[in-house]
Amino acid sequence: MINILFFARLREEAGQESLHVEKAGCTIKELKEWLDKEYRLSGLNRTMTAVNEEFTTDDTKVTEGDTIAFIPPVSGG
Amino acid sequence: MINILFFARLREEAGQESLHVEKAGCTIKELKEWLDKEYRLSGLNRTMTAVNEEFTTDDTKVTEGDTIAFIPPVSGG
Amino acid sequence: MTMALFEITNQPISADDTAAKVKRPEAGAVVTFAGTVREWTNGRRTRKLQYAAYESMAVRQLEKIGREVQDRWPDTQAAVTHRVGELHITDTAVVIAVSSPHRRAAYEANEYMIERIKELVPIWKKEFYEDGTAWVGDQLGTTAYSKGGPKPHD
Amino acid sequence: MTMALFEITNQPISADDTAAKVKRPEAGAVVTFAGTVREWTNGRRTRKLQYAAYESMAVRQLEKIGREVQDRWPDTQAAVTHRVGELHITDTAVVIAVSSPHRRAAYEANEYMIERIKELVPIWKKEFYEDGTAWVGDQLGTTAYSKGGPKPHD
Repeated sequence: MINILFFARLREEAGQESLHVEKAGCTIKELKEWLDKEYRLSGLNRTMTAVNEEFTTDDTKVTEGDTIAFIPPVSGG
Repeated sequence: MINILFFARLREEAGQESLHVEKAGCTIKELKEWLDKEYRLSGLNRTMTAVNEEFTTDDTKVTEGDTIAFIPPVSGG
Repeated sequence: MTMALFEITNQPISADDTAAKVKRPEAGAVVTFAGTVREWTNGRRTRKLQYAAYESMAVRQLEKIGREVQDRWPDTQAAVTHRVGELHITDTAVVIAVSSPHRRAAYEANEYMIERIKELVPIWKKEFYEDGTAWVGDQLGTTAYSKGGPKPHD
Repeated sequence: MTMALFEITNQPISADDTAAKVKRPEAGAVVTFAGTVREWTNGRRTRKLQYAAYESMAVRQLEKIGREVQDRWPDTQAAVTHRVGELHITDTAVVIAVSSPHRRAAYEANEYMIERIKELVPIWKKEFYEDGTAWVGDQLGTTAYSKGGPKPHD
């Protein structure tokens, strides 16, 4: 199981804060494609991704127990 | 009569905050020379001078009723 | 407010409180930046804002920016408090405080931090206009990241 | 504290109080500078400080610097509070607050103001060291003015 977190616009689109899914072994890219198909989440190509609170790239493979967060363009400050 | 104000080190050297003297018509330069002689104030050549709260130069003539302040190098902030 | 140098809070924040965390006998200068809620942006009126954060990661990123600052300006000490939740016009959303023996470094490090925060820290602002809402920075066609936003593993 | 934008006081001063005077709906940024009493300067330990001012002229000069800032950065609003009297280590001697719609101008104007204050405003600092006292800037041989200090009628 992996834990997926949504924020900002993505959270509103997904209608939920998080998902627990059996997707260990996927790359971030595959995960994005799957979310696009299953949840019709738009603009995932424009989000950064963090694995366990560190930014990472699309070719990273996710591991059992990881927390994956999709980070839309930030606007703090 | 003119009003002369001393600050910081000059105030300590003069032993007073202000002087009222009959010196209208003098230039600032003459005033400094006179103070140097009469009050043994050191370093007047290193002070700025303000007349009525505006910085001015040594060749300015003081007028009856003016307030002359000797401004040692400032160190606020 | 806690004594943590980097924190996210849903309470009102103060420049003095954040500055107090970095004051020290060696410092002669404390520069603070307060980001406040502006009423007008590009001719559009904001009624209020909602700030949301990925809180644990945001604190981690702020700490990382703090380490960058210590590397670049070794004598400085920095603290950041970012508020989340509903904010109104003139409310303070973020305070950055940097102390330093001499002022130049405090100004420089402070400005560096706000730039980095706007790039790297997972906090989002939702604008409530008179005629709609928008998550700032996330409009199609104005993708911040395509213009060289944060790089992974930065 | 009064509501005057430029003031000299013998009471403790606060970044928040001075910043409050310049907050406004058009401003998205408030940069404050706090000058604090440092314990060590050039290897010499300060026990305490005494600040003295030619108060009426100091306020006038601060107002003049405020007008310079409005000329150079028209969208900014500035306020300065300078404390006089006896101050101890880490006490705040001066707070400069500048608000602006966008942050760059607030940083620039703020730094400009502290430079100008150090040149032009008749305020003096007396250091009380462990082994003596000195009016800062007025030591023979280290004349600030010979190195291009304030010019008359500036």
